[in-house]
Amino acid sequence: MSRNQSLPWWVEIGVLPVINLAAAFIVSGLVMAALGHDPFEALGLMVTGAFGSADSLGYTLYYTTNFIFTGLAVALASHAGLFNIGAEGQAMLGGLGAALVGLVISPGLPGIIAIPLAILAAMIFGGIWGAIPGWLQAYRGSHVVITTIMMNFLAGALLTYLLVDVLIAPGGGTPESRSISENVWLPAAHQIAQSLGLELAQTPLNLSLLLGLFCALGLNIFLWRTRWGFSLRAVGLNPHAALYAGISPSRMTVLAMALSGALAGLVGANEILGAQHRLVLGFTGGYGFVGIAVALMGRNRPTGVIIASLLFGALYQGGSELALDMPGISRDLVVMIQGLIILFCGALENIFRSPLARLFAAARSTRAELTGTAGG
Amino acid sequence: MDDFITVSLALAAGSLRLAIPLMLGALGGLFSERAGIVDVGIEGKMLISAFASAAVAHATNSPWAGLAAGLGAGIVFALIHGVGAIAFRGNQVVSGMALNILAAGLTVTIAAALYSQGGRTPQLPDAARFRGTSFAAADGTSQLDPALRALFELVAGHNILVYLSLVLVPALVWLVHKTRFGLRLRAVGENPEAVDTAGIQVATLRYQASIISGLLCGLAGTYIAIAQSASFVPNMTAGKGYLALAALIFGKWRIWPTFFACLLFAFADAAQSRLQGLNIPGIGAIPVQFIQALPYVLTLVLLAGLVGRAIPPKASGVPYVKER
Amino acid sequence: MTEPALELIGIDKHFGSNHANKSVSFRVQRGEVLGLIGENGAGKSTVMNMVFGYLKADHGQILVHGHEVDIKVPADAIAHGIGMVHQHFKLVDTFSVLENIILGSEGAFQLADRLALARGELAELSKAFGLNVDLDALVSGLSVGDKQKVEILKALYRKADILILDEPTAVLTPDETRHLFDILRQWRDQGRTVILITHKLKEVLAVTDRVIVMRRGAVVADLDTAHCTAEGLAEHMVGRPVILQVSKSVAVPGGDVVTLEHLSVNDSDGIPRVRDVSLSLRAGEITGLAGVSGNGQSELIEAIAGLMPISHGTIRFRGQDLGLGGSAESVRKRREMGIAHVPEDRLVRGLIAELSARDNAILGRQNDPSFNNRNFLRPSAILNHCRSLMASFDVRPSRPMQAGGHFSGGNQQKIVLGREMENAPAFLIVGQPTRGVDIGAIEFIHKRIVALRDQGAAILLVSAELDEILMLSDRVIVMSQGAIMGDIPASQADERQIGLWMAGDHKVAA
Amino acid sequence: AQKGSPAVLYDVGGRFDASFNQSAWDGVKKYTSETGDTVREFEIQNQAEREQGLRNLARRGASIVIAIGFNNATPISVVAKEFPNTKFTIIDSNVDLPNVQSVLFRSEEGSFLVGMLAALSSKTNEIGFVGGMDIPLIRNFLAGYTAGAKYAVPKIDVLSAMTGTTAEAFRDPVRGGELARDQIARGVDVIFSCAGSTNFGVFQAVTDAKKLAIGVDSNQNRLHPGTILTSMVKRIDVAVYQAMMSARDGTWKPGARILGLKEDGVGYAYDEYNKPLIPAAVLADVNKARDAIIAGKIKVPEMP
Ligand SMILES: Nc1ncnc2c1ncn2[C@@H]1O[C@H](COP(=O)(O)OP(=O)(O)OP(=O)(O)O)[C@@H](O)[C@H]1O
Ligand SMILES: Nc1ncnc2c1ncn2[C@@H]1O[C@H](COP(=O)(O)OP(=O)(O)OP(=O)(O)O)[C@@H](O)[C@H]1O
Ligand SMILES: [Mg+2]
Ligand SMILES: [Mg+2]
Repeated sequence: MSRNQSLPWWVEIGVLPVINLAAAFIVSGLVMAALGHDPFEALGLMVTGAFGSADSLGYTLYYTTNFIFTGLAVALASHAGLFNIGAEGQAMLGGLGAALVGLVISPGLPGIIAIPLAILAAMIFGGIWGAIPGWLQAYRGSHVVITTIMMNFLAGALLTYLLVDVLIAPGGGTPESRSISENVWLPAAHQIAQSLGLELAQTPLNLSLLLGLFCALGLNIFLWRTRWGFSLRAVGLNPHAALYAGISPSRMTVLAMALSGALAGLVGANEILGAQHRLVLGFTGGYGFVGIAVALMGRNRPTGVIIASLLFGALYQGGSELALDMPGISRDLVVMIQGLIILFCGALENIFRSPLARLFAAARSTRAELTGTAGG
Repeated sequence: MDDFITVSLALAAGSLRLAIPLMLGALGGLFSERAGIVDVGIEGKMLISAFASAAVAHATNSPWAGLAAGLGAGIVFALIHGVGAIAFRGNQVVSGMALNILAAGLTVTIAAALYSQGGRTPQLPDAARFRGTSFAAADGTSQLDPALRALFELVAGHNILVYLSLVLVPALVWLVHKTRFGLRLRAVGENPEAVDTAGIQVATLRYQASIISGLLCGLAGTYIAIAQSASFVPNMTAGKGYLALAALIFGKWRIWPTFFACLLFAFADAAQSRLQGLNIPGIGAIPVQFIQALPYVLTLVLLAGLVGRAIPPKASGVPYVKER
Repeated sequence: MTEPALELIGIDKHFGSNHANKSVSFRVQRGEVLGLIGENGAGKSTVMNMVFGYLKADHGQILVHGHEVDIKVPADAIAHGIGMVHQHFKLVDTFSVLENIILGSEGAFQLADRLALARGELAELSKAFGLNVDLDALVSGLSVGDKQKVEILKALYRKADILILDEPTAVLTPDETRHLFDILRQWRDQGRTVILITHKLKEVLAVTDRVIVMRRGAVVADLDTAHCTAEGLAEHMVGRPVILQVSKSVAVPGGDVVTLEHLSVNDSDGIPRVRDVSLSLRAGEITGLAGVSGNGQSELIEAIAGLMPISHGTIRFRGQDLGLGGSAESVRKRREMGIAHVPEDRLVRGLIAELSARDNAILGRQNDPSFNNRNFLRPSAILNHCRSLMASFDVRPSRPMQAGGHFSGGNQQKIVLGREMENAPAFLIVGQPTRGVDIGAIEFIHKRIVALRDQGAAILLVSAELDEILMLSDRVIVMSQGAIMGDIPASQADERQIGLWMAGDHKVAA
Repeated sequence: AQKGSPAVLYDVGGRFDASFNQSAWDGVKKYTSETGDTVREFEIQNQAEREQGLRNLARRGASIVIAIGFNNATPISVVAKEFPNTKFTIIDSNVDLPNVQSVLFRSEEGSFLVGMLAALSSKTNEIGFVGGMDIPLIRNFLAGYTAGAKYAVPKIDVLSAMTGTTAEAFRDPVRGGELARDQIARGVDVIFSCAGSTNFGVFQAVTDAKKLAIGVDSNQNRLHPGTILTSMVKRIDVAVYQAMMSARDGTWKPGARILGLKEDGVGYAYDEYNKPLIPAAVLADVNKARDAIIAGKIKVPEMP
């Protein structure tokens, strides 16, 4: 099928996704109209809400950052043939790691040491939370889908316990820790802009975005330019052949899950070090689950993940502005739109492929005929 | 001793009640995956059915109409997944996730528009639900020995959907293992080429499996909304679809083991709530969160210790493409 | 009676830009065995798949007993009495033999009665045709030969009137092949029609009445078998004269490279597969390991390659004990020592179908410093390596970025062979080097193996083709039930004696 | 919503949660119907939206921004500093800034009274408690409830269970129902449920078993007449209404407002739905205790 329906590359990556996206928005618009809302007004509000001002762009990019981390995490694991549903839990642990550094170790350290330390802790904590199911899969045969789901629940329980009984701010009535020391706060975008003499709206967007882009680049290099990545992909594609090539599928499984967990753990850096500045319940906000969709829509490629993250970041932010400005539209409608987008761009992406391919084939053959007769 | 019996019986009844939706969802997933279509969308199918059944039961005041709507909604969602996976050869995991997210948004949006109760449906009157007999409430039985009452509760106290589901399990085993359809179903999930060259339509078979999956997940959602509860509440499946998927894998894609995996999960869950507030002499009160984590720890330990490698149906997740 | 059983008129098929069948037309009569031959990729399977409804033709007509038929899906073909044994097994691994056979013709909705009925019919069939397979065995546990028998039984059970067999003998023993041909003759004599696709010209000459030769998608010859010779057929196929015999000089064996001492191997279920094998392999010599498939040859080479753990005994390479094996570590160590391995099944182990030829060209050598400096791969070095490999092994198309799975079987095999041989290994294990490969490619592959021997490598050759073993080896070893039955210089080998050893009859020390 | 109108930011669960958000919404309704003003409302979905929503509302020139729920404490302390000229009111937490008014409720006091009601209505001397999550806010209810029950019937047993450890805990009616059934099977005949929309499951199970339940935050009595013994109401509606009105007429003042029984900020609901369930003598007992608490003669513990 794919061979019969080859499309020019620019259609493949430029036109087809746009058509699919449009289809999702049309269906959403129909639902909206049926519910008595003006879909064009809503779309306009969403777009300006996501990109219309420096302020909204800041939020969009801030959400994007989270999705980049979880999307990369899921993508990395799936290159090793593993379906990591546990990014949510790994992110929670990452936040815990970062917060512990910020609460316990870092006071007194210079930021230049404290920040990397906290980021490292986020990666290590998340990595361990990923490596456990990885190990169970590799050496005990426990299916990683189940174990990562279980690890999500365990992470939730652990975090609640810690926040209620151990880390809770002294005298506080809210399950959140006291502020982490300021030397581990990641510089926010508006602060960086300020130091450059620019004025930017205050948003939670922070240095983590760069970290995310850096991770995407790093993952790209790792997967396609290193022997580790080569081995990891070999295991994911064909474990028998990998073993034949002297690559240990078990070890690669653990490694992939550990790295995947570490990436997911970086949500903790964005949220705890960059935005919340304290450990709070629920800071992962479902980003781990959306990361699955992000990775799949991004075709498990780092660049694809970045683009999909931006799309989802815009939806999150635009959706929240929409909910604020159009009474009667709630966030749930935006969730529905997300679902439709994933459906049309991911699962039903081939709906418009065949008609398009036919179009191009027809165009090509007429061109061939023309040149053919000219030549003959 | 008497007390112990009472508690055990009540625990068994609770486990059964909690196991039913898991089991139906897991069996729904089983049909889909045995046919070669990965089913991450159990949660979504359950949720949309929960909403449809509650809304229709409310409108018609009939639980049976609600059931029909629930099943219908399950089938519609299953077919969206089916069309994506079978006709358009899309990524099945993406499709499943899309269903979950779509259901979460769609149900609340429609419910909010229809009822203005924050995405809930109105409370159902008793006549519009599937109800069991509560022996704790029945006047004649209040004098009864508590153990006896608990026994009644366990054996006869459930609503009709529970019994229906329990009958369904052996019926499905028969369907999968003793019939032509079952043979073909199992074959198409392992090697669709074998089915195709044997003169059977792969797509038709897979659509049939999708519909059964939709029916079962629909039944699960209906049970949650109008038997176990009395209204739809946003996101009321609360992750049961994922747990069902876990049970399905735990049960290695086989019906009875999956059924027992669901019972185990449900038992751990039911036991968990009874253990809260437990005091261990010398250690003191166990934090609630640790007890709540118990079912999950238990699953991990069992998986790591007892259950061997789970091998999914070979063709699941791979679209069937003849010309490569 | 004069109407042909099957007639194809102007069948055309494109796969994308690949013109796989170019207006193919031919007829097959009732009571005829037709041979269909041609190089890899000539379009034989494609045209037959269209007759069976497994693929859909772009143009053309199919006539069955003189009537034009519209075959859209295999069900239509089956309804017209057409049966097909496919080149690649279409079996459900998790099913029993019986379940596989009745799939699609179960009769009633409930299985039980039908299964009992089928069991009876099949018992008769296997008796009549001498195809013995345990009906209750799981297909996953069967040897390839047995799987092939199941496929044949499947077709027989459906009582096909026109039977298409696509390379059915590739995995059968000579004896089984002879037996299959008896069956085919029986069928012909009953007035049925058989179309046989094969690469083995000997078979074509032995059993067919007429031969169709295809090249590059078109029919190039339609011949009476009685007037054919092997050389003539080969020339029709390839379009040039082919040397069917390997020309090789007499071996000049050097010292022992690999020694096995009392080697035993159990499979993962603990069942002994290799029993107490002692053997030494010498430099500059090709040792051919013959045997009916499933008699421990696979396990033996997997153990030597380090993929399977040994349960007993030792493996030494140049005197050094290689240890237990069975881990990625052990495989890597062996590769670094200069042991190369062409696995029996190229798509299970040898290649990663989804990776490009370029990546496949370094599979197993990903740690080699010439392809990476410490951690980072060197793309240009790898690409150059792949290009030169493709050139020296005549891989077609020579497109490094094409996915491994998109090459034809013969070319996949050349990629694997090239990768393993090109590094001048001291010891090469090579399993089924020419399975499913056309004669042009076979000729090439054989030459390369001999060339490697002449460079002084020790070579262990495992093949299900006795002809290949006899032609290529300097020394022949025969295995049966995990043990070595005989060991004899190839020059003294006699086919009958080897057949007895393969059947496990005598143990004769050489 | 024009400039200068008040704004409300609801917590997760939304304004129709039949619980504390809805109570706030009741206050909004009252305000709009009395003044004809519009009110800008925002329901949040995740942590980040708190700060963002508050900032947005303030930026759009709200006369006063009211945040419902303790989770907004930190976001409000950030945003209030950015908008020193905007008035902020936070419900259920204390933020000490010159432009923030904090409204706190003595939930334990109201819970004490419903605890008494539960104990005095129980025939089995076993009463139950279902909480959403094991967090201080919920423990606060449990503490008052237990103390009240023991005060009324010293030998009473209180069984307690928490629903879960994630945000789902507050919207899992199925598990709520199961917890209730379990407690009933163990002999409990009155259950106080403090778990957001999980309450619906609890109430249904209790209704099915013909036992008694106690609602929370809003007056939930009418949800299941005959089953809901009473509701422990927090007058968030009053607090919200007053904050808006005072902002409108210029009498709004920053600082902490602690609303207990004395201020009529908490209490138990008594209306036509539950009148038949509470005998006069019991009512008298409870009211006596209420006066004693107001007078400071009974000290209600804040934590178990
Ligand atoms: N499923 C397919 N998708 C795309 N192209 C195909 C497919 N099957 C075959 N082809 C193309 O059609 C040509 C004919 O292939 P076919 O399998 O019919 O060859 P063959 O004669 O059977 O060769 P062999 O002897 O190796 O079996 C091949 O060269 C290949 O390019
Ligand atoms: N999906 C595909 N996309 C592009 N080319 C393909 C694809 N599949 C097969 N081919 C081409 O088809 C040919 C191989 O087809 P096929 O696998 O049927 O080989 P074959 O000649 O029949 O080999 P074998 O003897 O091993 O069956 C090659 O030329 C390969 O390049
Ligand atoms: Mg072929
Ligand atoms: Mg072929």
